[in-house]
Amino acid sequence: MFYRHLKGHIEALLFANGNPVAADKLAKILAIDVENVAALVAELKQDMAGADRGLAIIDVAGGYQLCSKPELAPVVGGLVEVQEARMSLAAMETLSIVAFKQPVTKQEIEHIRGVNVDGVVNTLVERSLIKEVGRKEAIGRPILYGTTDDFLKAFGLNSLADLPDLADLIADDTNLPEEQTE
Amino acid sequence: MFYRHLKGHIEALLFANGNPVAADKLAKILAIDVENVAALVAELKQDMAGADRGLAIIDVAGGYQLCSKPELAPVVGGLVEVQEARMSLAAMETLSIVAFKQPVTKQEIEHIRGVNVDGVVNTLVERSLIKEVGRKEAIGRPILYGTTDDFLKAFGLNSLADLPDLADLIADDTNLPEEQTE
Amino acid sequence: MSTAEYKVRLETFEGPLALLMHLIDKNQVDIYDIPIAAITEQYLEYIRAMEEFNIDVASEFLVMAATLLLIKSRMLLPKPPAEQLADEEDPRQELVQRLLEYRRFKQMAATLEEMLRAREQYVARPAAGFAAKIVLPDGLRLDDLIEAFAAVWESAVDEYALIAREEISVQDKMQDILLLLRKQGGRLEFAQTFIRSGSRTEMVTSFLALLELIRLKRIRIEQERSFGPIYLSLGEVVH
Repeated sequence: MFYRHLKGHIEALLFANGNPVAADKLAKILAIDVENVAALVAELKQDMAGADRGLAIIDVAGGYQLCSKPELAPVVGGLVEVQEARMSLAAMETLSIVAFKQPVTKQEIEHIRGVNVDGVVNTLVERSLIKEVGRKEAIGRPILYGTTDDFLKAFGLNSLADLPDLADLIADDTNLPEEQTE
Repeated sequence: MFYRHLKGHIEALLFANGNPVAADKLAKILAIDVENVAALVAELKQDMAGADRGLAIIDVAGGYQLCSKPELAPVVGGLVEVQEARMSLAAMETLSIVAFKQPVTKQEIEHIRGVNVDGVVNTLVERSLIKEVGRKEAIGRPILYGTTDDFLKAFGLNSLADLPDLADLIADDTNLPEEQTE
Repeated sequence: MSTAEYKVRLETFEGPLALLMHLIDKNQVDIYDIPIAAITEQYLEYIRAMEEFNIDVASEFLVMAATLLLIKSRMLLPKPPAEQLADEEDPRQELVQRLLEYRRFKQMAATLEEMLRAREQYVARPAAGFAAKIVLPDGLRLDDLIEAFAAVWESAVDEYALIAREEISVQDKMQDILLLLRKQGGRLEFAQTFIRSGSRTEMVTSFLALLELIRLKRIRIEQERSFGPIYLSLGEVVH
């Protein structure tokens, strides 16, 4: 291939640009025909097919983009700094209130917990354990919170139906002393 | 090479991250030893040496970074704004003093440069090329400055040990007067 | 030298050391053997020129001028021959050290500049900026959730009572006790007044209310024997 070194040029160009580069733009920069660009890209793709390569070129809207190989997504995901969230007692309590009393407003949670829950609620939303599910028809139309799919996953539940019945729980509570005496 | 496919993983990781990736981070993600990472990177560098490749790996700040080849800078420059963060001579001189004399106070820099360096030092701090590294045990406990990881990255250094040797220059200078009088 | 020439140079020198280095280079003199008289003279000429052009002469330039003059005067002092042999310091030594260090860092700056240029040839991608991902702790158990709820629910009942308690004033408690006494036919065992007392706060309030009622002679306290039950009765009834 007489344009051999231009493969390197294309690789460098796609790399440095990040976004897709139009084929005719590549042709112009390299002062070659668009057909040659296509041929060179085809060769590059082939070169990248081996397991010892981690990149791939994808065709995007009349241009090309350099990407990491899709099958390496899990590896690339390793770059994400993983921080294990500690579930504080406050978070756990608030989450339990949302779980068992949903849909529920901040004010209602605050009434039960007796403290301001702005911070905790935001944290739970950020961790996508709870989310806004609507507005309460009340003064100020406060946000109603409910649990998310991530919440179900985190607790190994299939659906909210797997949560024990709140009524039972409270009933249990009140029955507890009697059960203990038996 | 039994880790052959991991070369592709490293390429993908360096590509995806953009910034340099620390060797031990790569090792951790790939669940291999740091020595193996170094060996794989060395192989990758060799693979990239050919004219049909446009990328290169450089050692920066204790890690590796994927870049376009320096000889392709003119080609790449046809596409992207090659970052030209021009630094003033004053900034460069001040930076070199901090680099070689760190930890160093503003007063010490001023003594060497013979001018006030407040503005320049602030600029360098803003660009995160230098940072406060402590306080000098002296009157007024003046701030001590040192270089940052961004300094290493900006100058393509793996560590401060890669700086040209100032000791040679100093030795030359101090020996000179004696040599001349003899 | 023409004044125009000065102007060009005056704008060039960042500080006194830069100016001195320029003079040394221009005169092609040995930095280790600076002809201090000549250099000082030229240095002062620049300062004068600066003033002529109404350029603010930075204090650093003036400090250096003073230093040069001091060195010059010390150089002129006759030295006793005996001391000349001893390792007496050359008055120029400190200045020479400063100039050498200054020159060294000038060179170093040039080297760094080259390194930066070389580095800029390598074009990197913008940092992807993978945000830190917060993962949930492993082993979240449903039991934990239920426990948390049970705990918060129990304490919530307390919480509710606490709020109510805080609203109970001594005045209210006094009314309560009187009402209770009337309902009970004007006589009540002391302990019964604390029937609703779930907390220390309420007990204290009740006690204060009792003391107040006694002080106002609305109720009386009776105890038949030591350690026997204490009875409260409506003051007016007993009266």
